[in-house]
Amino acid sequence: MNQHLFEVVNQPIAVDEIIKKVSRRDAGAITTFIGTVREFTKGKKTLSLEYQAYVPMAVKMLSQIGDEIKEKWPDALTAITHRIGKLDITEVAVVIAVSSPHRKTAYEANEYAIERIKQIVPIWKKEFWEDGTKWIGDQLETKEYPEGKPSKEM
Amino acid sequence: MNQHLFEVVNQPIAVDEIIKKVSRRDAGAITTFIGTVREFTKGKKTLSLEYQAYVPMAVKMLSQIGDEIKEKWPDALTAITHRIGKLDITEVAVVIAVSSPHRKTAYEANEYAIERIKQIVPIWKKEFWEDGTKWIGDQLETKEYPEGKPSKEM
Amino acid sequence: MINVLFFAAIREEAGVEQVTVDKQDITVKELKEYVQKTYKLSSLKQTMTAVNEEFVTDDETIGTGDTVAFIPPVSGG
Amino acid sequence: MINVLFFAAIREEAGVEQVTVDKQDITVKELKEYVQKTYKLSSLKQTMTAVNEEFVTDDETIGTGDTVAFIPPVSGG
Repeated sequence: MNQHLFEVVNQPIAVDEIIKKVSRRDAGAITTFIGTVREFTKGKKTLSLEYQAYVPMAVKMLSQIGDEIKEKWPDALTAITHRIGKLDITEVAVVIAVSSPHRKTAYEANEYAIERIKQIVPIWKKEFWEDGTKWIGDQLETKEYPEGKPSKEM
Repeated sequence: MNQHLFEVVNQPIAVDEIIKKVSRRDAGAITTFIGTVREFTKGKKTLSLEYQAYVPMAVKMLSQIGDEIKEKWPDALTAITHRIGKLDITEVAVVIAVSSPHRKTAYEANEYAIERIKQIVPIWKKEFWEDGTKWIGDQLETKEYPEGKPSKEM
Repeated sequence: MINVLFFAAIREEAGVEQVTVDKQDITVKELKEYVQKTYKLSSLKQTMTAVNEEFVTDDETIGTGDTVAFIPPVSGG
Repeated sequence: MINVLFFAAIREEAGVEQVTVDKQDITVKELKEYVQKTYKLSSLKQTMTAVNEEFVTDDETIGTGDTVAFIPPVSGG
Protein backbone atom coordinates (compact mmCIF):
# COMPACT_ATOMS: atom_id res chain seq x y z
CA MET A 1 0.00 0.00 0.00
CA ASN A 2 2.83 2.39 0.88
CA GLN A 3 4.36 1.73 -2.52
CA HIS A 4 1.22 3.08 -4.02
CA LEU A 5 0.87 6.11 -1.75
CA PHE A 6 4.43 7.32 -2.29
CA GLU A 7 5.79 7.55 -5.80
CA VAL A 8 8.47 9.13 -7.94
CA VAL A 9 7.36 9.33 -11.56
CA ASN A 10 8.68 10.75 -14.82
CA GLN A 11 5.29 11.61 -16.29
CA PRO A 12 2.90 14.50 -15.57
CA ILE A 13 1.05 14.09 -12.28
CA ALA A 14 -2.75 13.97 -12.28
CA VAL A 15 -3.71 15.78 -9.08
CA ASP A 16 -7.10 14.07 -8.96
CA GLU A 17 -5.43 10.67 -8.83
CA ILE A 18 -3.45 11.62 -5.74
CA ILE A 19 -6.55 13.03 -4.05
CA LYS A 20 -8.42 9.78 -4.76
CA LYS A 21 -5.75 7.81 -2.93
CA VAL A 22 -6.54 9.52 0.39
CA SER A 23 -10.29 10.01 -0.03
CA ARG A 24 -12.28 7.93 2.44
CA ARG A 25 -15.60 7.83 4.26
CA ASP A 26 -14.24 8.94 7.62
CA ALA A 27 -12.31 11.94 6.27
CA GLY A 28 -14.07 15.27 6.10
CA ALA A 29 -11.03 17.26 5.04
CA ILE A 30 -8.45 16.76 2.32
CA THR A 31 -5.63 19.23 1.81
CA THR A 32 -3.28 19.20 -1.13
CA PHE A 33 -0.03 20.96 -1.78
CA ILE A 34 0.91 21.33 -5.41
CA GLY A 35 4.44 22.48 -6.10
CA THR A 36 4.74 24.02 -9.55
CA VAL A 37 7.62 25.40 -11.59
CA ARG A 38 7.73 29.13 -10.95
CA GLU A 39 9.02 31.47 -13.64
CA PHE A 40 10.88 33.94 -11.45
CA THR A 41 13.01 33.19 -8.41
CA LYS A 42 14.58 36.19 -6.75
CA GLY A 43 14.14 38.18 -9.96
CA LYS A 44 15.84 35.60 -12.14
CA LYS A 45 13.89 34.08 -15.00
CA THR A 46 13.72 30.30 -15.10
CA LEU A 47 13.22 28.72 -18.52
CA SER A 48 12.73 25.17 -17.29
CA LEU A 49 13.75 22.77 -14.55
CA GLU A 50 15.14 19.31 -14.39
CA TYR A 51 14.58 17.09 -11.38
CA GLN A 52 16.79 14.13 -10.62
CA ALA A 53 16.25 11.59 -7.86
CA TYR A 54 17.88 8.67 -6.17
CA VAL A 55 14.61 6.95 -6.91
CA PRO A 56 14.47 3.92 -4.57
CA MET A 57 15.70 5.93 -1.61
CA ALA A 58 13.43 8.88 -2.47
CA VAL A 59 10.39 6.57 -2.41
CA LYS A 60 11.59 5.15 0.87
CA MET A 61 12.02 8.60 2.40
CA LEU A 62 8.59 9.73 1.18
CA SER A 63 7.18 6.65 2.81
CA GLN A 64 9.09 7.47 5.99
CA ILE A 65 7.49 10.92 5.99
CA GLY A 66 4.14 9.15 5.77
CA ASP A 67 5.09 7.11 8.82
CA GLU A 68 6.19 10.20 10.72
CA ILE A 69 2.84 11.81 9.97
CA LYS A 70 0.98 8.69 11.07
CA GLU A 71 2.79 8.89 14.37
CA LYS A 72 2.16 12.60 14.93
CA TRP A 73 -1.39 12.63 13.55
CA PRO A 74 -2.77 9.08 13.78
CA ASP A 75 -5.95 9.83 11.87
CA ALA A 76 -4.19 11.39 8.86
CA LEU A 77 -3.64 9.53 5.60
CA THR A 78 -0.94 10.85 3.27
CA ALA A 79 -0.05 10.33 -0.40
CA ILE A 80 2.88 11.99 -2.14
CA THR A 81 4.00 11.86 -5.75
CA HIS A 82 7.10 13.67 -7.00
CA ARG A 83 7.88 14.05 -10.66
CA ILE A 84 11.40 13.94 -12.10
CA GLY A 85 12.85 14.84 -15.49
CA LYS A 86 12.41 18.07 -17.47
CA LEU A 87 9.56 20.36 -16.43
CA ASP A 88 8.28 23.58 -17.96
CA ILE A 89 6.95 26.65 -16.18
CA THR A 90 3.64 25.97 -14.32
CA GLU A 91 4.09 22.20 -14.56
CA VAL A 92 3.49 20.22 -11.37
CA ALA A 93 6.61 18.89 -9.64
CA VAL A 94 5.07 17.48 -6.48
CA VAL A 95 1.64 16.74 -5.07
CA ILE A 96 0.98 16.04 -1.40
CA ALA A 97 -2.51 15.00 -0.35
CA VAL A 98 -3.56 14.48 3.25
CA SER A 99 -6.99 13.43 4.44
CA SER A 100 -8.26 13.46 8.00
CA PRO A 101 -11.54 13.69 9.86
CA HIS A 102 -10.82 17.31 10.84
CA ARG A 103 -9.23 20.10 8.87
CA LYS A 104 -6.58 21.27 11.32
CA THR A 105 -4.74 17.97 11.07
CA ALA A 106 -4.97 17.98 7.29
CA TYR A 107 -3.29 21.39 7.07
CA GLU A 108 -0.62 20.69 9.66
CA ALA A 109 0.34 17.28 8.36
CA ASN A 110 0.49 18.56 4.81
CA GLU A 111 2.83 21.41 5.67
CA TYR A 112 4.95 19.02 7.71
CA ALA A 113 5.28 16.78 4.64
CA ILE A 114 6.62 19.50 2.34
CA GLU A 115 9.09 20.69 4.97
CA ARG A 116 10.39 17.15 5.41
CA ILE A 117 10.63 16.59 1.64
CA LYS A 118 12.93 19.57 1.48
CA GLN A 119 15.08 18.04 4.21
CA ILE A 120 15.42 14.32 3.68
CA VAL A 121 14.22 13.21 0.25
CA PRO A 122 17.07 12.72 -2.25
CA ILE A 123 15.69 14.76 -5.12
CA TRP A 124 17.53 17.64 -6.78
CA LYS A 125 16.55 20.32 -9.19
CA LYS A 126 18.59 21.97 -11.89
CA GLU A 127 17.54 25.40 -13.03
CA PHE A 128 17.88 26.42 -16.67
CA TRP A 129 18.24 30.18 -17.18
CA GLU A 130 18.94 32.23 -20.27
CA ASP A 131 22.59 32.52 -19.21
CA GLY A 132 23.31 29.12 -17.74
CA THR A 133 22.26 26.24 -15.56
CA LYS A 134 22.76 25.22 -11.96
CA TRP A 135 21.99 22.34 -9.63
CA ILE A 136 20.24 23.91 -6.69
CA GLY A 137 21.18 23.07 -3.12
CA ASP A 138 19.38 23.72 0.11
CA GLN A 139 16.30 25.87 -0.49
CA LEU A 140 14.68 25.59 2.88
CA GLU A 141 12.60 28.65 3.50
CA THR A 142 12.64 28.11 7.21
CA LYS A 143 15.68 28.75 9.32
CA GLU A 144 15.12 26.24 12.07
CA TYR A 145 16.02 22.66 11.65
CA PRO A 146 13.49 20.20 13.07
CA GLU A 147 14.83 17.09 14.69
CA GLY A 148 15.51 13.95 12.72
CA LYS A 149 18.05 12.96 10.14
CA PRO A 150 19.89 14.44 8.43
CA SER A 151 21.41 16.38 11.23
CA LYS A 152 23.70 19.23 10.35
CA GLU A 153 24.78 19.54 6.75
CA MET A 154 21.51 20.99 5.46
CA MET B 1 -13.16 37.90 -12.62
CA ASN B 2 -14.29 37.65 -8.99
CA GLN B 3 -17.57 36.17 -10.18
CA HIS B 4 -15.59 33.41 -11.74
CA LEU B 5 -13.26 32.80 -8.82
CA PHE B 6 -16.06 32.53 -6.26
CA GLU B 7 -19.01 30.33 -7.01
CA VAL B 8 -21.92 28.47 -5.46
CA VAL B 9 -23.00 25.57 -7.64
CA ASN B 10 -25.50 22.72 -7.48
CA GLN B 11 -23.42 20.25 -9.46
CA PRO B 12 -20.38 18.15 -8.48
CA ILE B 13 -17.19 20.21 -8.24
CA ALA B 14 -14.21 19.29 -10.42
CA VAL B 15 -11.22 20.00 -8.20
CA ASP B 16 -8.90 20.37 -11.21
CA GLU B 17 -11.02 23.21 -12.54
CA ILE B 18 -10.64 25.19 -9.33
CA ILE B 19 -6.89 24.58 -9.29
CA LYS B 20 -6.64 25.83 -12.88
CA LYS B 21 -8.23 29.12 -11.88
CA VAL B 22 -5.33 30.01 -9.59
CA SER B 23 -2.47 28.43 -11.54
CA ARG B 24 -0.04 31.05 -12.91
CA ARG B 25 3.57 31.49 -13.95
CA ASP B 26 4.64 33.38 -10.83
CA ALA B 27 3.13 30.91 -8.37
CA GLY B 28 5.28 28.05 -7.13
CA ALA B 29 2.79 26.77 -4.59
CA ILE B 30 -0.88 25.90 -4.77
CA THR B 31 -2.76 24.60 -1.76
CA THR B 32 -6.25 23.21 -1.86
CA PHE B 33 -8.73 22.41 0.83
CA ILE B 34 -11.40 19.91 -0.10
CA GLY B 35 -14.25 19.58 2.32
CA THR B 36 -16.02 16.24 1.89
CA VAL B 37 -19.05 14.66 3.48
CA ARG B 38 -17.85 12.58 6.39
CA GLU B 39 -19.75 9.47 7.43
CA PHE B 40 -19.34 9.77 11.19
CA THR B 41 -19.55 12.91 13.29
CA LYS B 42 -19.09 12.37 17.01
CA GLY B 43 -20.00 8.72 16.60
CA LYS B 44 -23.25 9.44 14.77
CA LYS B 45 -23.67 8.02 11.28
CA THR B 46 -24.58 10.50 8.56
CA LEU B 47 -26.49 9.09 5.58
CA SER B 48 -26.34 12.23 3.46
CA LEU B 49 -26.26 16.01 3.68
CA GLU B 50 -28.15 18.85 2.16
CA TYR B 51 -26.61 22.28 1.76
CA GLN B 52 -28.72 25.37 1.33
CA ALA B 53 -27.41 28.86 0.58
CA TYR B 54 -28.52 32.42 0.29
CA VAL B 55 -26.79 32.27 -3.06
CA PRO B 56 -26.15 35.88 -4.10
CA MET B 57 -24.97 36.85 -0.63
CA ALA B 58 -22.88 33.67 -0.30
CA VAL B 59 -21.03 34.48 -3.52
CA LYS B 60 -20.54 38.04 -2.29
CA MET B 61 -19.13 36.82 1.04
CA LEU B 62 -16.80 34.32 -0.68
CA SER B 63 -15.57 37.18 -2.80
CA GLN B 64 -15.10 39.29 0.32
CA ILE B 65 -12.96 36.52 1.80
CA GLY B 66 -10.87 36.71 -1.37
CA ASP B 67 -10.48 40.45 -0.80
CA GLU B 68 -9.49 39.93 2.83
CA ILE B 69 -6.84 37.44 1.73
CA LYS B 70 -5.56 39.84 -0.93
CA GLU B 71 -5.11 42.43 1.78
CA LYS B 72 -3.35 40.12 4.22
CA TRP B 73 -1.29 38.24 1.61
CA PRO B 74 -0.99 40.48 -1.47
CA ASP B 75 0.66 37.81 -3.63
CA ALA B 76 -2.00 35.15 -3.00
CA LEU B 77 -4.72 34.33 -5.51
CA THR B 78 -7.82 32.52 -4.21
CA ALA B 79 -10.68 30.60 -5.80
CA ILE B 80 -13.54 29.03 -3.86
CA THR B 81 -16.47 26.93 -5.03
CA HIS B 82 -19.14 25.66 -2.66
CA ARG B 83 -21.70 23.11 -3.70
CA ILE B 84 -25.31 23.10 -2.50
CA GLY B 85 -28.10 20.53 -2.69
CA LYS B 86 -28.02 16.86 -1.65
CA LEU B 87 -24.61 15.28 -1.19
CA ASP B 88 -23.62 11.71 -0.41
CA ILE B 89 -20.76 10.49 1.80
CA THR B 90 -17.29 11.37 0.37
CA GLU B 91 -18.75 13.91 -2.08
CA VAL B 92 -17.04 17.27 -2.25
CA ALA B 93 -18.88 20.16 -0.60
CA VAL B 94 -16.27 22.89 -0.94
CA VAL B 95 -12.96 23.47 -2.69
CA ILE B 96 -10.59 26.30 -1.79
CA ALA B 97 -7.50 26.81 -3.95
CA VAL B 98 -4.81 29.37 -3.18
CA SER B 99 -1.70 30.01 -5.26
CA SER B 100 1.27 32.10 -4.25
CA PRO B 101 4.97 32.36 -5.03
CA HIS B 102 5.88 30.77 -1.70
CA ARG B 103 4.25 27.92 0.16
CA LYS B 104 3.82 29.48 3.60
CA THR B 105 1.36 32.03 2.25
CA ALA B 106 -0.55 29.38 0.32
CA TYR B 107 -1.12 27.33 3.49
CA GLU B 108 -1.97 30.27 5.73
CA ALA B 109 -4.34 31.97 3.31
CA ASN B 110 -6.09 28.69 2.59
CA GLU B 111 -6.73 27.95 6.25
CA TYR B 112 -7.89 31.52 6.75
CA ALA B 113 -10.44 31.02 3.96
CA ILE B 114 -12.08 27.95 5.47
CA GLU B 115 -12.25 29.58 8.90
CA ARG B 116 -13.96 32.62 7.40
CA ILE B 117 -16.37 30.49 5.37
CA LYS B 118 -17.54 28.93 8.62
CA GLN B 119 -18.11 32.41 10.05
CA ILE B 120 -19.64 34.67 7.44
CA VAL B 121 -20.88 32.77 4.39
CA PRO B 122 -24.65 32.14 4.47
CA ILE B 123 -24.63 28.42 3.72
CA TRP B 124 -26.26 25.81 5.95
CA LYS B 125 -26.13 22.08 6.09
CA LYS B 126 -28.81 19.63 7.08
CA GLU B 127 -27.73 16.23 8.31
CA PHE B 128 -29.73 13.14 7.46
CA TRP B 129 -29.34 10.33 9.98
CA GLU B 130 -31.10 6.99 10.34
CA ASP B 131 -33.32 8.45 13.05
CA GLY B 132 -33.94 11.96 11.83
CA THR B 133 -32.64 15.15 10.29
CA LYS B 134 -31.30 18.45 11.57
CA TRP B 135 -30.15 21.79 10.29
CA ILE B 136 -26.72 22.30 11.77
CA GLY B 137 -25.70 25.54 13.43
CA ASP B 138 -22.33 26.86 14.38
CA GLN B 139 -19.67 24.20 13.87
CA LEU B 140 -16.60 26.29 14.38
CA GLU B 141 -13.83 24.11 15.66
CA THR B 142 -12.03 27.09 17.08
CA LYS B 143 -13.27 28.92 20.12
CA GLU B 144 -11.99 32.38 19.43
CA TYR B 145 -13.81 34.74 17.19
CA PRO B 146 -11.59 36.76 14.85
CA GLU B 147 -12.53 40.32 14.17
CA GLY B 148 -14.95 41.24 11.43
CA LYS B 149 -18.65 40.79 10.96
CA PRO B 150 -20.63 39.03 12.17
CA SER B 151 -19.76 40.03 15.68
CA LYS B 152 -21.20 38.02 18.52
CA GLU B 153 -23.95 35.52 17.79
CA MET B 154 -21.71 32.86 16.26
CA MET C 1 -43.03 46.79 1.86
CA ILE C 2 -40.16 44.70 3.15
CA ASN C 3 -39.05 41.51 1.47
CA VAL C 4 -38.13 38.89 4.11
CA LEU C 5 -36.15 35.70 3.42
CA PHE C 6 -35.96 32.61 5.65
CA PHE C 7 -33.30 29.91 5.59
CA ALA C 8 -32.51 26.52 7.07
CA ALA C 9 -34.32 25.67 10.34
CA ILE C 10 -36.16 29.01 10.34
CA ARG C 11 -37.48 28.33 6.84
CA GLU C 12 -38.80 24.95 7.98
CA GLU C 13 -40.44 26.53 11.02
CA ALA C 14 -41.99 29.34 9.03
CA GLY C 15 -43.07 26.98 6.30
CA VAL C 16 -42.20 29.55 3.64
CA GLU C 17 -39.03 30.76 1.93
CA GLN C 18 -40.06 34.35 1.58
CA VAL C 19 -42.72 36.77 2.78
CA THR C 20 -43.60 40.37 2.17
CA VAL C 21 -44.18 42.49 5.27
CA ASP C 22 -46.16 45.69 4.93
CA LYS C 23 -43.92 47.91 7.05
CA GLN C 24 -41.17 50.45 6.63
CA ASP C 25 -38.75 52.48 8.71
CA ILE C 26 -38.67 49.93 11.50
CA THR C 27 -35.55 48.54 13.10
CA VAL C 28 -34.25 45.02 12.61
CA LYS C 29 -35.11 44.37 16.24
CA GLU C 30 -38.72 45.38 15.67
CA LEU C 31 -38.99 43.35 12.49
CA LYS C 32 -37.57 40.32 14.30
CA GLU C 33 -40.22 40.63 17.00
CA TYR C 34 -42.99 41.06 14.47
CA VAL C 35 -41.86 38.14 12.32
CA GLN C 36 -41.28 35.88 15.30
CA LYS C 37 -44.80 36.47 16.58
CA THR C 38 -46.49 36.31 13.18
CA TYR C 39 -44.80 33.09 12.07
CA LYS C 40 -44.61 31.56 15.56
CA LEU C 41 -40.85 31.11 15.35
CA SER C 42 -39.15 29.68 18.43
CA SER C 43 -36.36 32.26 18.51
CA LEU C 44 -34.46 34.72 16.37
CA LYS C 45 -31.93 35.52 19.06
CA GLN C 46 -29.10 33.49 17.52
CA THR C 47 -30.03 34.86 14.15
CA MET C 48 -28.03 37.47 12.30
CA THR C 49 -29.61 39.77 9.81
CA ALA C 50 -28.62 40.92 6.36
CA VAL C 51 -30.23 43.86 4.63
CA ASN C 52 -29.70 43.84 0.89
CA GLU C 53 -27.00 41.17 1.33
CA GLU C 54 -24.99 43.07 3.94
CA PHE C 55 -24.79 42.07 7.59
CA VAL C 56 -26.37 44.66 9.90
CA THR C 57 -26.98 45.04 13.62
CA ASP C 58 -30.37 44.93 15.34
CA ASP C 59 -30.43 48.75 15.48
CA GLU C 60 -30.41 49.14 11.71
CA THR C 61 -33.50 50.76 10.22
CA ILE C 62 -35.14 49.02 7.31
CA GLY C 63 -36.69 50.99 4.50
CA THR C 64 -39.34 50.11 2.00
CA GLY C 65 -38.16 47.85 -0.81
CA ASP C 66 -35.32 46.42 1.27
CA THR C 67 -34.63 42.70 1.28
CA VAL C 68 -34.05 41.34 4.76
CA ALA C 69 -32.57 37.89 5.29
CA PHE C 70 -32.50 36.17 8.65
CA ILE C 71 -29.27 34.23 8.85
CA PRO C 72 -29.09 31.47 11.44
CA PRO C 73 -25.59 30.36 12.49
CA VAL C 74 -23.96 29.17 9.28
CA SER C 75 -22.60 25.66 8.75
CA GLY C 76 -21.05 25.60 5.31
CA GLY C 77 -17.57 24.38 4.48
CA MET D 1 33.89 -3.83 -3.65
CA ILE D 2 31.78 -0.77 -2.86
CA ASN D 3 29.17 0.55 -5.25
CA VAL D 4 29.23 4.36 -5.28
CA LEU D 5 26.47 6.59 -6.68
CA PHE D 6 26.78 10.26 -7.64
CA PHE D 7 23.94 12.76 -8.04
CA ALA D 8 23.27 16.31 -9.22
CA ALA D 9 26.30 18.62 -9.28
CA ILE D 10 28.60 15.88 -8.00
CA ARG D 11 27.55 13.61 -10.85
CA GLU D 12 28.36 16.34 -13.36
CA GLU D 13 31.74 16.93 -11.75
CA ALA D 14 32.58 13.24 -11.62
CA GLY D 15 31.31 12.71 -15.13
CA VAL D 16 29.79 9.37 -14.16
CA GLU D 17 26.67 8.19 -12.37
CA GLN D 18 28.19 5.24 -10.65
CA VAL D 19 31.59 3.70 -9.92
CA THR D 20 32.85 0.59 -8.20
CA VAL D 21 35.56 1.12 -5.62
CA ASP D 22 37.75 -1.82 -4.69
CA LYS D 23 37.71 -1.28 -0.91
CA GLN D 24 35.97 -2.59 2.16
CA ASP D 25 35.75 -1.91 5.87
CA ILE D 26 36.58 1.74 5.48
CA THR D 27 34.65 4.59 7.01
CA VAL D 28 32.47 7.00 5.11
CA LYS D 29 35.00 9.71 5.89
CA GLU D 30 37.80 7.68 4.31
CA LEU D 31 35.71 6.83 1.27
CA LYS D 32 34.82 10.50 0.83
CA GLU D 33 38.51 11.45 0.85
CA TYR D 34 39.37 8.69 -1.59
CA VAL D 35 36.56 9.52 -3.99
CA GLN D 36 37.18 13.25 -3.80
CA LYS D 37 40.83 12.78 -4.76
CA THR D 38 40.22 10.14 -7.41
CA TYR D 39 37.45 12.04 -9.19
CA LYS D 40 38.84 15.50 -8.48
CA LEU D 41 35.63 16.64 -6.80
CA SER D 42 35.62 20.15 -5.37
CA SER D 43 34.14 19.20 -2.03
CA LEU D 44 32.09 16.55 -0.30
CA LYS D 45 31.77 18.50 2.92
CA GLN D 46 28.16 19.57 2.39
CA THR D 47 27.38 16.08 1.20
CA MET D 48 25.45 13.57 3.23
CA THR D 49 25.90 9.88 2.76
CA ALA D 50 23.49 7.00 2.47
CA VAL D 51 24.56 3.39 2.77
CA ASN D 52 22.05 0.99 1.28
CA GLU D 53 19.50 3.81 1.15
CA GLU D 54 19.84 4.81 4.81
CA PHE D 55 21.44 8.04 5.96
CA VAL D 56 24.65 7.44 7.95
CA THR D 57 27.30 9.57 9.63
CA ASP D 58 30.90 9.94 8.48
CA ASP D 59 32.01 7.40 11.12
CA GLU D 60 29.99 4.56 9.63
CA THR D 61 32.01 1.63 8.33
CA ILE D 62 31.25 0.42 4.84
CA GLY D 63 31.40 -3.27 4.00
CA THR D 64 31.87 -5.06 0.75
CA GLY D 65 28.81 -5.12 -1.47
CA ASP D 66 27.37 -1.98 0.11
CA THR D 67 25.88 0.74 -2.05
CA VAL D 68 27.00 4.20 -1.02
CA ALA D 69 25.25 7.30 -2.31
CA PHE D 70 26.62 10.80 -1.88
CA ILE D 71 23.68 13.09 -1.31
CA PRO D 72 24.28 16.80 -1.88
CA PRO D 73 21.80 19.20 -0.20
CA VAL D 74 18.43 18.23 -1.62
CA SER D 75 16.15 20.61 -3.51
CA GLY D 76 13.01 18.68 -4.32
CA GLY D 77 9.50 19.84 -3.64
